[in-house]
Parts: sequence; C-alpha cells; structure tokens
Amino acid sequence: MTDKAEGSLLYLDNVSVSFDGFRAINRLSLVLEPGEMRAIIGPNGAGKTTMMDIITGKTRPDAGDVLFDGSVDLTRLDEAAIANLGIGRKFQKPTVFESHSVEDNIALALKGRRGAFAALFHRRSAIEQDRIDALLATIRLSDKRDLLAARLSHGQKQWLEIGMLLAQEPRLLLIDEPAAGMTDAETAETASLLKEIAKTQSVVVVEHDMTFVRALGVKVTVLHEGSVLAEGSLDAVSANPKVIEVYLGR
Amino acid sequence: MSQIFDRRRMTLAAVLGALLASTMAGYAADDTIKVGVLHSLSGTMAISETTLKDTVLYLIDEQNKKGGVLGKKLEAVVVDPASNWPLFAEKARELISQDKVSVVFGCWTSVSRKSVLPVFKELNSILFYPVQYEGEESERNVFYTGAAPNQQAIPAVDYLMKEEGVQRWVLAGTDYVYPRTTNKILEAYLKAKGVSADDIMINYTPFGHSDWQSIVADIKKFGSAGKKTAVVSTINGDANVPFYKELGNQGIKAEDIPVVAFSVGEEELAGIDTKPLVGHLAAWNYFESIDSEANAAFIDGWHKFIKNDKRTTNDPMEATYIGFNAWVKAVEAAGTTNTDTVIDTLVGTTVPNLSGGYATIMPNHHITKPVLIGEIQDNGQFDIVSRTAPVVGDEWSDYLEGSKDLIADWRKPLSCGNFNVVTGKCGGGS
Amino acid sequence: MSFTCPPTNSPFAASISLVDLVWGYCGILSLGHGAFFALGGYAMGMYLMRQIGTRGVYADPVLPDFMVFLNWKELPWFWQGFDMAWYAFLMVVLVPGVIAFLFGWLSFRSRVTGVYLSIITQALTYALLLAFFRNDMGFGGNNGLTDFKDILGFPIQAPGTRAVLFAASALMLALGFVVASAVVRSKLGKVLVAIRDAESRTGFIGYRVEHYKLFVWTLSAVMAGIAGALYVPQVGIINPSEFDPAASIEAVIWVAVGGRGTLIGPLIGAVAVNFGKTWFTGVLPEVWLYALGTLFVVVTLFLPRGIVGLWGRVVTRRAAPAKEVDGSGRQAGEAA
Amino acid sequence: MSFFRLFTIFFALIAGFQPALASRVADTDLSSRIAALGVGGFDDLEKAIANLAASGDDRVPAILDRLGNGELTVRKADGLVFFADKVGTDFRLTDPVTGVDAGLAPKATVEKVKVNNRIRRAIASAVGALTLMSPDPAVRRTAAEAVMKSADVTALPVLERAIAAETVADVRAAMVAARATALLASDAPEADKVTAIAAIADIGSRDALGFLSGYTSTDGAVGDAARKAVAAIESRLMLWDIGQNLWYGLSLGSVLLLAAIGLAITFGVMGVINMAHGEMVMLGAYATFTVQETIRTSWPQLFDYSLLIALPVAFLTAALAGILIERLVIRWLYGRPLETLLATWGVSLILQQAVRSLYGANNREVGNPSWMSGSFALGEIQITWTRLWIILFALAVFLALIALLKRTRLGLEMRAVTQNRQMAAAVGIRTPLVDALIFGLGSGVAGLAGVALSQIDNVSPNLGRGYIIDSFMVVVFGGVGNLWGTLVGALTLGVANKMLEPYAGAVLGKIILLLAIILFIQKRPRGLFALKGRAVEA
Repeated sequence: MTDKAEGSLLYLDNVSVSFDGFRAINRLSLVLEPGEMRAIIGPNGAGKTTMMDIITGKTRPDAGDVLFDGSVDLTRLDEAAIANLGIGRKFQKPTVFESHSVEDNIALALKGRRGAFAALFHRRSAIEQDRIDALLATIRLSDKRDLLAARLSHGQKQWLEIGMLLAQEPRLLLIDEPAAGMTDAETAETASLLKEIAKTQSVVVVEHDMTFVRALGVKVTVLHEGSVLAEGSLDAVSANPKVIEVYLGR
Repeated sequence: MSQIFDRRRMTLAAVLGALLASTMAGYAADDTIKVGVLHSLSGTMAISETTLKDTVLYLIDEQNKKGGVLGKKLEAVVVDPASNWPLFAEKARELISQDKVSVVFGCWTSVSRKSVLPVFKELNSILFYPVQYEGEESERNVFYTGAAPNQQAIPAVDYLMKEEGVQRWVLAGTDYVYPRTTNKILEAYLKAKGVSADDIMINYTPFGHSDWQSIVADIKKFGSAGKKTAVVSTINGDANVPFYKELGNQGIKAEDIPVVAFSVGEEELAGIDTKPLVGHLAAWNYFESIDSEANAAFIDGWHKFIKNDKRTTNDPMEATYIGFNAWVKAVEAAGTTNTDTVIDTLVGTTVPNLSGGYATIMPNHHITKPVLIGEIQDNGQFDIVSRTAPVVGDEWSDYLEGSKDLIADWRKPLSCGNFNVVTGKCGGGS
Repeated sequence: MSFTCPPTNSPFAASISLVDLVWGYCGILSLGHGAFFALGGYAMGMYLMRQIGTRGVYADPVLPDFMVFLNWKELPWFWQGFDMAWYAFLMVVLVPGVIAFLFGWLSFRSRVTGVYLSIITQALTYALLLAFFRNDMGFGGNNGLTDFKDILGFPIQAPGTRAVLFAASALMLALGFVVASAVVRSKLGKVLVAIRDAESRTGFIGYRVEHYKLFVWTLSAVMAGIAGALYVPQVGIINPSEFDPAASIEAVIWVAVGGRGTLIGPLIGAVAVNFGKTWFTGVLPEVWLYALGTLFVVVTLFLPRGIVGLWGRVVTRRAAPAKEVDGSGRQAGEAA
Repeated sequence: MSFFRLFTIFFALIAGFQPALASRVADTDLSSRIAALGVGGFDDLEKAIANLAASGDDRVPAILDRLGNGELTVRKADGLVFFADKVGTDFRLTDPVTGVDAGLAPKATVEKVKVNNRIRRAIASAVGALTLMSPDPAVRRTAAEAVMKSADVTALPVLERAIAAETVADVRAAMVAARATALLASDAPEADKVTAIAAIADIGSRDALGFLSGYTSTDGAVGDAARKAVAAIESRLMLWDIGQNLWYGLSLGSVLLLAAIGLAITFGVMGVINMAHGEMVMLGAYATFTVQETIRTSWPQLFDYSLLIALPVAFLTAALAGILIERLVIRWLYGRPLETLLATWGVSLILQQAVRSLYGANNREVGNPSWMSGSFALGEIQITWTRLWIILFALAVFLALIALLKRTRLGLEMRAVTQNRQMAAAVGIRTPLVDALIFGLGSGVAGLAGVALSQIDNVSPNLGRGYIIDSFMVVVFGGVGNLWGTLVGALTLGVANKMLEPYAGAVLGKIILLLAIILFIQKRPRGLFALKGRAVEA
C-alpha cells in the first residue's frame, strides 16, 4: 500500500464509513501531491465534509487507508496530533474564538508547543509578535487586532479563520466552502488569497460556487454518494455526462 | 412569633453596621431570661425539628403565664441552623456569646450534637438534647432527656422474648451510628441471653432506601426456620413507609413476624395505611395515646397553642417537656441561671413526665424513663401493651467492649464523663 | 455573628472560584466539586482524629472513638500514616487530585462533555456520599469525624489557633485567587476560553483539548481539597453531607449569581447568596427555598453574566455582547 | 385482610348456619367464661380464650373476632365484659351473649380488653378449630391454615372429623397438613410422626420448611426424616430463589423505567435537562393523594377505582406544570443545556417548597386499593399485586408512548421538530407548540409514574429527589434518544441491582452499580443504544 502512497502528501484509498447503515463515504480514493491545490465539488450529501472529518481525525473510517506524507497513518491519530502534523482545517461555518481578540486568535493558532504546561508558562517572544503582525496584515485585520472576534463581520471571521490556519504553518490546508456567504468582491479576494497560499502549501478546497472554483483554476474532483465521480480540470469534468446528470438531475 | 422575627432582623442589622441599628436600639432588656432554641427550621431535618421548636415556644408561653422564672419572663431566641451541621456550631456560638442565652434546647441528629459539643464546652453553657440516641457520651454541659439504648431497645427485646417467645432475631437498620450501636448492644445482649449467632441476622440499608423487596423476602426466609422470629427495626425516617408497605404487601403479619421499631412514632405512621400493620410494635418512653391527666392537659394546651387539633405529639416532645421543666425547677431551686450552679442543681432534680410518673436527672446527665411498648392500631395510634418501671439511661453500655468499664458521674468529686472503673482513671478529655 | 459567611465559608468560597475556573473558563459544569472539597476535608479530619490520641472518650491510643465502640480491633490500612502531619497534608492534595485526575482522564479522553459530564460528576459525588455514609468504610459513617483536640500541637478551640486558621483561610483564598488569575491570564487561560468557545476548533489547531481540561480540572480539585482541609479544623467536623449533590449544585449558583467567567464574581455570588440565606432562614425559613429557586431561574434567564456582568453593563454602558457567555452553553450543547 | 375474612366467617355463621349447628352451652356458662376475658394480664387472657373456645359454642367465633378487633371492653364499675361501639366520645355497650343493649358509657368508665400478637394468634387458632366444620369451603380452608400455623394438638379430634367429612380436595389437603403438624407436636408414635413429616414435605413450601426445621435437631427416625425433608425442600427452593430475585429485579426495573421514561422524552428526544423531572413525579403522587382524599371523604365506595381516576388527573397536572415550565423558562434556554439544568433545578426547589406549603412536610397516606393489596404465590415466588400491576403499567405506558411517537400525527411532528427544527418550521409545523407538547408529554408521563410510586414509596415533597439521579443514569446508560434503550437500561439496572444485593448488600450494591455506570459511560459515551453519525454530533 505504501508504494502507491510514496511521494504523495495525502493518500486516501478505498475509504468507507457509514452511519447507522447509511454509507456516507463509499470506497473513496484520492491522492494529493505535495504543493498541489485541489478543489472538491459535489452535491449536498456527497460526503465532502465527512471526508474532511476523516482526514482530520474527527471520524474514524470503517475501512480503507488514510496516509499523510506517504507513510503516517492518520486513522490512528486524534485531531490534535493530526493538526500538529501540519494539517489545518477551516470549517464551513466560520469558527473563531469569539471571546478573544483578533490578535489573541492568531496568537493561539501560532505554531509552537501545544502542551498544557508549556502554555501555562508561555511568554510571547518578539519573533512571535512579528509573525502575528505579519499575519494580521495578510488577512487585512491589522486595524481590528484588539477587537473581540465576536464583533467581526461574517467575511472578516472567514478571513480570521484562514489567518489562524496560516499561523499554524500547515503543510496541508483543508478549506470548507470559504466563499459561502461572501460578497462578490470578498469572494474574488479570497480566491486570490488562496492562490497566494497555494504557492507554499498544499490546499484542498471544498466549494459549491463554480465561479469561485473557476477563479482558482485548479484540478477538480467531483464527489457523489461518497465516491469519486470524476477528476480533471473544471472544463473537463463539466463536460462529463455523469457529472451533468448528477448536477442537473435525472 | 413576630417578636422573634424582629430580633433576628436586629441581629442582622447590627452586623450590617449602621442602617437599622440606631432606630431599633435597646432590645437587650435585662428583665428577661433568654432561652436559646437551636432546631433546624429549613432543610432536611426541618420536618422533625420544627415541631420541637414550637414545643419549646409552647412551654415558654405556658411558663410565662405562670409568671416566668425567678420573677422574670422567659424570652425565646430562635435560630435556624438549617440542617447544616457546621452551621449548628456557629449558631450555638452566636446564641451563647452574642445573645447570652442561659440555656439552649436543641439538636436532633447525633451529628448536630457532636458538632455543637465543643462550643458548649468552650463557652460553658447548657444544652438539653431531647432525642433518642446511641449513648456512648456524657458531657458536663449536656443533658440527655431522650432515650439511651437501654431505655428502648433492651426492654423491647425482653418483651418480645417473654410475650412472643421470640428466639430468632433480625436486626434491621439504616446504616448510621445509632442503629449500628444499638444493634451492637442488642447483639451482645442477645448472646448473653443464650441466643446463638445463627439466630441473629443483621442488615443495613442506606438512608431513604425505597426498594425493600429483597430484604423483606430475606426476613421472611430467615423467619421460616421453625423458630419464632421478630424484627428489631432501627430503620430511620422516610425509609419506613416503603418498608412497612412492603411488609403489608408480602403478607407478613404481626402475628407471624412482629416488627418492633425504635424510630417509628405517630408522625411516621401518619403517612401509612396502618390497617395491614396492626400489631407491629414500637418502643418509646411516650405515646400520644397515654391515658394520663398530665398528657391530656399537655395535648390540649398544645392544640390550643399551635391552633390545630390534628397535630400529633411524640416522644421527643415529651423529652423536651421534661428537660424544660427540670431546667425551670433547677433554676428556681438555685435562684440563679449561672451555668455551673444550674448544672450542679440539675442532677437529682425530679419532675413529672407525661405518662403519669416522674423523671429524675441522674448524675450521668441522663434521665429515668419508663419504657412503653405500643402496638400499632388501625387509626395510626399506638396501643400500649407493656410498661416498665423507670429505667436509668445507661450512657456507657454494659454490652459494648469499649465502654463496659466506663461510667459517668458529674457530681463532685468525681466530675467525670468517662471514668474507667478498672484503671480508676478519668478517660480522655480535660 | 449573624452574617455567617466569612468564618466558615471562606474556604468553600475559595473552592467555588475554582468551580468557576472549570465552568466559566472551560465550559465544564461540575456538579460534584463538593466531593473534592470533602475528600480534602476528610484527609485533614483523619489527621485531626489521630491527634486526639488517648484523649478520646475511650482513651484508646490508636483507634478513633467511633472505631472503638463499633469494636474495630485495629486501624484500617488507609488510616495508617495520618498521624504524621506531612503525610496528611500530602493526602489533602493527593487524594482529591488523583481521583479527579483519574475521573477526568477517563472522561475527557472519551469526550464525555457538557451535560453528560455534569450528570456523571453528580453520580460520582452521590456514589461517594453513599460510600462515606457506610460505617463499614471506616470514616465514621454519617457522624463523620469530629471532637478534634489540636492541630500541629495547638489546641484547636483556642482563640489564637482559630485566628491563625482564619488567617490561613484568608491567605488560601488570596492564594487561590492569585493562582486562578495567573492561570486565567496565561496562554493556558486563553486556550481554556478557546475550548469553551469552540472546542473542535481548538483541537484542529493542535491543542490537545483533553489535556487542558484535565489540567484545570485536577488543579481545581486539588484546590478544592485544600479548601476542605482548611474548613474542617474551623468548623470542627467533617461528615458525608458535604458530598451531597445538592450542596455542589447550590455552590454552582453562587458562581452564576456572581458572574461566571470572572474571578471576583464567584466570591461576590458566594457572599450574596449566603447573606440572603442567613437573612431568609432567620426571618422566613419557609420562603428561603422559593427565593433560592427563583434565584436559579432569574439568574439563568435574565442575568447570564451575573452581578458582575450587570455591574459592568451599568458602569461602562457599553453594549456588551451577551453572546460571549452563551458560547459556553452552546459549545457544551454539542453533546446533547 | 384477616379482619375482613373473619367478618365473612362471622356472617356465614350467623346468617347460614345457626340452626344447623346446635352446639350451644347455657347463656350463664358462656357469660361467665366471657367475664373471665376481662380479668388479669395476657397470660390470663390466653387461658380465658382457650376456656371460652372449649365451650364449643357457635357464638364464640364472633365474640373472639370482636375481641381481636379490640371491640370488647370491661365496664369498670362491675368488671363485666361488653361489645363496645364507639358513638362520639362514648361507647354503646351490648351484652355479648344476649345482645341486650347496656346503654351508653363514657370513655372514662370503660376499659378496652387489650390484645397483643400472642392473643391474636390464640384467637386465630381457637376460631380455626371452631370453624373447621363451616359450610363455606373458603372458611374451612382458612381455619385449617390457622390450625396448621398453631400446630394445636387439642384440635386433632376435630381435624379427624373434619377430614372425614371434607369433600373439597384442596381444603382436605390443607386439613391433612394441619393434622400432620398437630401430630408432630403431639406425643403420637414415631411412625405416625414420620408419615406426618412426609405429608408436610410434600407441600414443599417455605411454611412447610419452617415447620420442619423445628424438628431437625430431634433424635431418632423423626429427626432423620425431618433433616432429609428439609434438605430436599431447600434445594428445591434454591432455584426458586433465583426466579424470585429476577422478579424483584424486573419490578425494580419497572419502577426505574416509569421514573425515567418521561426523562427519556424530555432529555433523550428534546435534549432538555430537566432537573425538576423528579418533581413532576412528585406532583403525580400528590395528585393521587388529592384524588384519593376527595374520594375518601365524598364517595368512599369508589375507593377501589381511585387510582384509575387519579391517572388522568396526575397526567394532566404534571403535563400542565411541564408546559408551564417549558413556556416560562425552558424555551428561553434552548441550546444552552447547562443553563437549563440550573434553571430547572431552581424550579424543582420551588415546586418542592410549594408542595410543602400546600400539603405540609410530612408524608401523606395513599392507600392501596384492594386489587393492589396482598400477594399470591407462583410456585414459590411471592408476587405482590402492587408490583405486578406496576410492571404491567410501566410496560403499558412504554408501549403507548412508542405507539404515540410512531403512529400519530403528533408523534410525527415531534420527530420532525427534534430532527430538524428549521425544516419542520418550514413545512408548517408550529414548532413552539410542538416543543410545549413534547415537554408536556414527558412531564405527564412522569406524573403517571407518580401514581404508581405513591403505592410503594413515601408521598412526601422529597419523593422526586430520590429518583432523579437514578433516572438520569437509566437514560444515559440506555442511550439518549432511544426509548427502547431506556427500557433495556431500566430493566438491566433493576435486575443487576437485585442480583448484586444478596451478595454486596443494598448500599454497596448501589455504589458498585453507580461506579459501573460511570465507567460504562467512559467506554460508550452515548449509552447502550447510541445513535451514531453526523446528525447527533453536529
């Protein structure tokens, strides 16, 4: 099994999981190369979020292999361990720490030791402060750094969450519908931000919004009923009759 | 009553500092003698203790009608320790050092008494404790007017042996100190009477135990060994109702396996349909059904005071009555409320009880009491079937290994609550 | 004194601020913190019992009185060593700590959260209540441990000793406050709030949520134990009623009344509620439960941030987003 | 019951058989024997009863019966014994022999002839011997059982005659058994006694065991036979004991099920932590009390139906209280379970105190209707009617709930709302109404539990407190959101508790079980029958 996984960043093979008899993921296989950005599309209930859950350790698959970096078995690790391997995740609904300031949100996500005692005696260093400042600039929230995250707008929260992901310095980012609820302008900006990120990190984007996916201009995987229906460029999969049938109904 | 409330408010105000204090000055009138009442008015024990608080108020009321004590009116100071044991100690301290009461009537559970003991010793005051308890204690500052185990348990067992010919015994109790001690004493007593260990079954259940099926069945099984069997119950409080219901339903009649209880009185029976229970027994030093003039007058006055003809009377009320009257008599005799003088005068004081006899305070600070055995009637009252001569409360049981050599005598020169007759030394303590 | 809170309840109040540490800051609502308080108290009580020595009523040099009259022949193994102060004080910390650690380790690892955790903490303290009631356990049954004579050689009832103990409690309260505020201000405190607000997000950025919870849980249990140990010599008794789940729940309302998620809130709440209790039970005992019950309802419905929050709103006039506090509930609600 | 049965005897005797049984002694003889009842202590009274019974007069059972009920008094003035009926505070005295009215007597002038258990046994035995020839087979049977219990040697001749005349098989068997016990107690030859032991051993019941155990230490053939018979009965009873424990477990389980099932709805289905759930049970119990009290004072003849009448009352009372709580408190706290927990705890305090103010802090008496009193034996398993009815009732409530949720429109809407609130609202379901109804239903079911619990537990303001932790344990153990899980959980915990109890004792058994559940929840945080998947985790 490791042969095929060799050289890949993320490797899913024959993964299945079911809830109370319902197969949410059905023999799903997916390979992501290092540095690659991938868009995943699919109708509701196609298993996109469950796939994310499996990769990040929230859900254990019933069968199949999930390997990171060609060798690390993700199914044996919990969320925190997987996060510390360098996999970051952004939720569909923006999830930030609402009682903390914008700056603290970033500071908490900053790569570093995660132990309880380390946290107890932690003092923020100048390097860390620089990094926080830089990240705040990247996500364009420098002027709102002291504001409670709860008071940000929806779009700003999305950005903050992306900023937090970046602060983790992950090797792989999983991003769930980043454009949901955004204005057109924000959507465009988000797309360019993601492209920026993809230069240094691998990214998996789950998205409904076809204009957004088109703006990303990357390889697309179409999920349907828990398995891969088609893979290729957006134009190629758009022309795929099976995909058309799934999207337009039968 | 409202007078008491006002007082409470004032104490509060005093602590608060300034707000009300100036407007309500001069409450500590010198022409009264203050009597502390330390019974829980809220929390789990309120159900039992509130009655005793009212009893003390009733007795004070009666006494004041007769002109008070030493020419002064009695004034009740009521506090609420709220069924919280540490709070008992705090409230006791408050009564003695702040309100300067001359005597305190209070406590129900042994824990609360244990909790206030150090305070009474330290501040040298008097506590009258009116509830049956496990014994194993005699303190200079406390007078125990409830029954010690030998004033309930042993006569009850004697009755069953003689009248019912019981040879096999189930000792069933709630798992706390009173039943444990009582059962230890009974076990030793029964063995001394030649009952073999096989013929004694001991069972403990938690507080508020409600599923008695297995235990009642076990009792039934234990009872079918060809020997007359009886249950000695030290089951406490609420657990009694489901226990008796289960007995009734499983058809255990008093004629087959009688149950004699030490903690079931008129108030507990009020919650049960007693028809299936007729003939089961209780041992107390007082029953409401006692046919005596003193009792009739007491009940009558009580109903008038509490303005409710339905209120029952019970054993701890009689114990409060005895304690209160003994204190009044001792204060009158001593001519002072000085603690040391009253403590010395109290020993030997004799006052009438409610069953037509007399109670004397003994040198061990326990009192003499007749032991009455009552059978449950279908109207929730007890029919007295046996009555002993007055028995002296035995604080250190002769049937317990650790205490059989101990005696208490607070008269000079011994003045000791735990004198060891073998070593000739006054045990621990100061 | 009519106002009964300060002398006896200050250690309790201190431990209450620790309840807030786990609830207000971490979103774990413990309905059984009284158990750790009581365990610490029992450890101290056992030491004080052993100090009585031959001054017990039966003058037995080793066995406490309640063992003598129940015919115990020798000291049970778990009573060994409690005659030494250092050992007893170690146990004050270790017993609640270890039990909390084991319980927390199991629970947090298996992601038992929110109301489930609240319910099983209640079950835990209930089980302990039943266990300590049993006379066979060797902790004095429902009477508990009492009749203490002296502590570290000083007579326990002497005014001097009482003053020192009182000072120690005040110190403990202050220390607890300092520790708690240090914890809250540290990055760890921020992670705790993060866990309360968005537990899964905290996990996905690499914090091992269960370790953090376990840390603060155990810390609060240990401090509750110390508080219990200070409480016992002052009130002179420890018995199983301290394990009563109702007592733990009542303590939680102190936190809610004062304002959770703040450190001063629980203290204010403890003082306010106890003051109300003293007043009501003195004036109209039967009204007290109505008042307490109404307090629970009113505070949860209308004062989600307690007195402190109300004060804050009045003073700053800033429209504080009430949602922040809701976060804890909603987060924990994930489990239901 | 015995009172009732004796009454039947009494009437049967007076109404049917007076002429047929012409065994009478002179009135003066009878009067003097009766007068002896009023003299001396219990020992004397016992002798006087034997003497009275020895007269063989057919009026004796009725007199003894009244003696047993404490209705005989001595007039202090002349020491004569009369029947006494209470009229106000006075007593109407009637001559027991002639039935002549002896006028009203104030309480102070008469003294009740006191009886205790020993005297009651003597009465039962005497009446038994006298009624062995009664025309009513039920009376004869009771008589035979009474004689068996007392092992009265003097009854042997009567027994012989009765057995000879007996035609009903099982009454005859009871008489044979009675004869056997009397024979054993007599100085009959050893061979007869061994036969008697065999006869008793054939009965094989616990009573038989009890009787035979008394002879195991005898020497010779009788002792051998008794020992053998006892061993045989004991081994037989052992198996029955397991069955008995199982029954107790089921019965406890059914109580847990009743207490928990309302919670399974409010907590399991709605996700609302209702700490006042126990108080809903308590309200149901107090509703039962109120209904019974009303019936007792106004329509005593309906007493046997009081529980049936109480069912809807209790359900509605608790349901209304539940709906009120939901509307006033809980609905503001949806999605904030910890706050709900605290607020409902407050509600529980208020409800407890309210009941305490209204009904007083003491326990209230709720009687068992006759069809729920007593017990019957299934083999050697004693089954009390109360427990049997409670088990049936619990199952009926459970099945009705399942049917309601699965089969009715309301159930459908409830499931819709709990699964997807927005969607349900979108398709036109009035979700606030449904919330209130679900909560009302859960509370109402708790009220029904209160009716059942009033039969076996205290009706006091604390009634609910005792069940709240257990109920939560059942629901969490069984699996939240799954009614079948609650059923299995309740019965499992009930049986486990009762199986542990004989070994660990009641206290330790309960502690072990609590700890086991705590550990179990660590292993399976969502209980036995957990719903899995995104829906519950989201």
